[in-house]
Order: sequence, then C-alpha cells, then structure tokens
Amino acid sequence: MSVIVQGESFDPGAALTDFSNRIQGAGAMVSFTGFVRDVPAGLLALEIEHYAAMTKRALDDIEQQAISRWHLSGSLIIHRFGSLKPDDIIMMVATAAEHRKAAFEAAEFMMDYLKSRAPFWKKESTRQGDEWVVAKTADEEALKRW
Amino acid sequence: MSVIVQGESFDPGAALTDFSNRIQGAGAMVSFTGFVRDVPAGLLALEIEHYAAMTKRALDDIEQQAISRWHLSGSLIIHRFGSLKPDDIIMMVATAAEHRKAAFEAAEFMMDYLKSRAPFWKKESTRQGDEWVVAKTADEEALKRW
Amino acid sequence: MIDVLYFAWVREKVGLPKETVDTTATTVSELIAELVERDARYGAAFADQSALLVAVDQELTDFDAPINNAREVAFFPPMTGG
Amino acid sequence: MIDVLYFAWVREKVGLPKETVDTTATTVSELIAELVERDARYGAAFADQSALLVAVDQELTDFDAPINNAREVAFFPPMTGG
Repeated sequence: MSVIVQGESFDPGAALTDFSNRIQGAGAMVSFTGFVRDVPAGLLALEIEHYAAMTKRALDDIEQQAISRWHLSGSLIIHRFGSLKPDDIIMMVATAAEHRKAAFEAAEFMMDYLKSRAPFWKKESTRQGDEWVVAKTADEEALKRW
Repeated sequence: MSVIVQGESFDPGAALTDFSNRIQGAGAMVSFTGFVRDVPAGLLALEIEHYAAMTKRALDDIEQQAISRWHLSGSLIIHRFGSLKPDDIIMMVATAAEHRKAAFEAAEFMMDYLKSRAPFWKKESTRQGDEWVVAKTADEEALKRW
Repeated sequence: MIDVLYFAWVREKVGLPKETVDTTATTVSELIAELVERDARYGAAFADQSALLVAVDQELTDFDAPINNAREVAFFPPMTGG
Repeated sequence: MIDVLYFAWVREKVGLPKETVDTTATTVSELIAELVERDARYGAAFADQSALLVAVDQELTDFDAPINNAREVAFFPPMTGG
C-alpha cells in the first residue's frame, strides 16, 4: 500500500522485487509500467506538470478504491513528474491478490483512473514547438468499465 | 520474445529489469507473476509435473499468437517445474506494446492459455495426503474471451 | 481571500501558476466571472469552460460548487497522466 | 512401434511414465482399446475418457485422430499450469 510521486527515474524491476517481498500469501502479482514514446516529429522532451497538493490525495483515493474492491493484499503506485526523454520510465502500478483476475482488473482500474483523474499534464516538445497532450475521449470512456 | 522452462527459482524483479532493457520504443509493459498459495490443510509441497517435449512448443505457440495479435514489441514467459513451497514463485509472463490496452490484454491472453493449454500439472501434498489439482471450469471458460 | 491555481495551458494563458484573490464570489462560476472582468488573459483562459476542470480544496467538482469556505480553487484541462 | 506417455494421475494409474508399444491401431481410440485389453491398470486409467486429453506428436488433438505416422501419443488430465 504505497503511493510515491517523484522526479527521479527508477528501475521497475527493482521496484517489483521490493513489492514482491512485501506480499506474502498472494497468489497473483501484476505490474504495469509506462514509458515515454517518441513522436513522428522527434520528441526533445516530455514535460510532466502536476498539482502537488492534490496528486498524493488523488492517487491515495484511487489506490484505496482498488484495495477495497478487489481485496488486494498489496498495491503500489509510482508516478514521476518533470522533464523526461523518449524511453524514460513515467510511472508504474503493481497489485497483489489471491487470484489473477483480481490482480489484473485492479491494475487496469488503477491505470484507467490514473490517466483521467490524477492531476498530471503532459507537454511534448519537438523542433516544431511545444504542445500540450490532449486527453483522449477513449481514456474517459475507459472509466465506464468500472 | 523468450520462453524459459526451468526448475530453479527466479526473482521476478530481476527478470523484469532484463525485459525492460530489451523493449526500446514500447509505451507500455505489463507483467504477471504467480506464486504458490498455501491451502487450509497446510501445504507441504506443490509438485509441478510437465511434458517437457511439448511444453516449449505449447508456450512458443501461445507467445506467437499473442505477439501477432497484439503487435507486441516484447514478450516473456518463464514457468517452473519441480517441488515448490508456499510463497515460491511459479511463473511469470511479461508483455510490451505501444499502448496499455494491448499490453494488458496480451498478458491476460497468455495467462488464460497457459492455464489450460500448456502441459503442466500440479499436485498438492498436505498431511492429509497428496491430491492432483483439478482444472477449473472457470479457466476453460476464460478462453472464450479470446 | 482564496488561493487560485492554474495548471497546464490554463496556467500559460493566465500567465501565472497561483495567486491569492480577494473575492466575494460564492461559487466557482462567480469567481470565473470576476476574474474574466479583471483582465483579458482570464477571458482567454476561460473562453471555453467545457474544456476545463475545476478542483475545490483539491477535490474535483463542478462549476456550481460553493467556495464560501474554500481555501483553494484550481483550474486545469482534462488530465493526461499515466 | 509408438511411444506412449502418461502424465499426472494417468501416469500413476498406469504405473509408468512412458512405454513403447507395438500396435496396429490407426487411431487414438483404437490404441486405447488395445491398451485396456492388455491390463486392468489401463482400464482404470481410461475408465472415463471425458476426463482425459490426448496429444499426438506433442499437439493436442481428439480421440479420433489418426496415429499411423505418429511417433508419440500422450495421455493426461486437463492442464493446471500458470
């Protein structure tokens, strides 16, 4: 049960090792890791802005919903902010539950909510200029599953 | 793109670090790890038997289906055999794709197929005796999703 | 006195990330109306309210929400985390 | 001559993991019939064929499958991997 918001990069494997050592009794563990993808124009930087005072609260809320709905025995959210480059790690979630269905669903739920309800905004910088990433209607639609 | 069948234990975090270093360009990485759960009678050992000549072939086939259907940029299956104890790691799959939906679906697909189409059999040993784990109809039903 | 925060392109249009506003507004909508009267920069930022979200004291809410007892109101576009 | 393999409780009922069988059977079902005639252990293992799966040359198939050119036939219960 931990939520971490940080500027620094991290190794998803090292984070998963730590997490797996804390979830005795679970039958299933799922992790999701998001990376910066390049864009056709050539990405110079991806700037991630966030609303610090609200971020932790929003992520704690998303995590608590997942824990109580899927009876998770463990959960983890790590999200970065600041200036990132292509292939840099952006964020990670991990879940632990008795069975695989719960672990998968809880991880997808956390990702769907994190995309549209956690106060992060991305700006892409290319040689053609800077542009704020526009929220996808598909991401808002994804919430209806839950 | 690798399939490993082994008796030895392994660290899912270390495997994820290796995997993440091989998937440049992916936006999304998902992993699933399965652990031995204890049973009410107290599990002394979980014996995993497999059909060695068929296992690699079956897992390669499952992986290839996932790669072509979800255009994965990376995939991994590790499955153990032999005598395991509660909380021991049993297996892991990992997927890398452009977007999260593909990475999640491909990992769930591989898990569903691996449960019912890869030639592994589990036997639980407790003080009350040994018992072969019976395949769940829910696991066979899960294949209909695909 | 209430803290008003702006993020992403709303911040860029308003020209600052945060300010303290002396207001008699009782709802988010009234606060927006006051700001828009103050300066054209706000007019640009709030031109299309359907493109905006608002949080009062760090909770997402809507434009009718009361702000009488609020300490902090934040305006921003739909989130793009993850 | 064909290699016949048994796994999990099928192996335990037959009493061995593998044997080479001299057979004229042309399908899986004919092979089972031959085995069942040979010894009661096979009768016990194959009593409920609906509880069994079969692979011919390491590919899952059904009991009507031809085995004329097969090198290896394997019998086992539904898999429980993962």
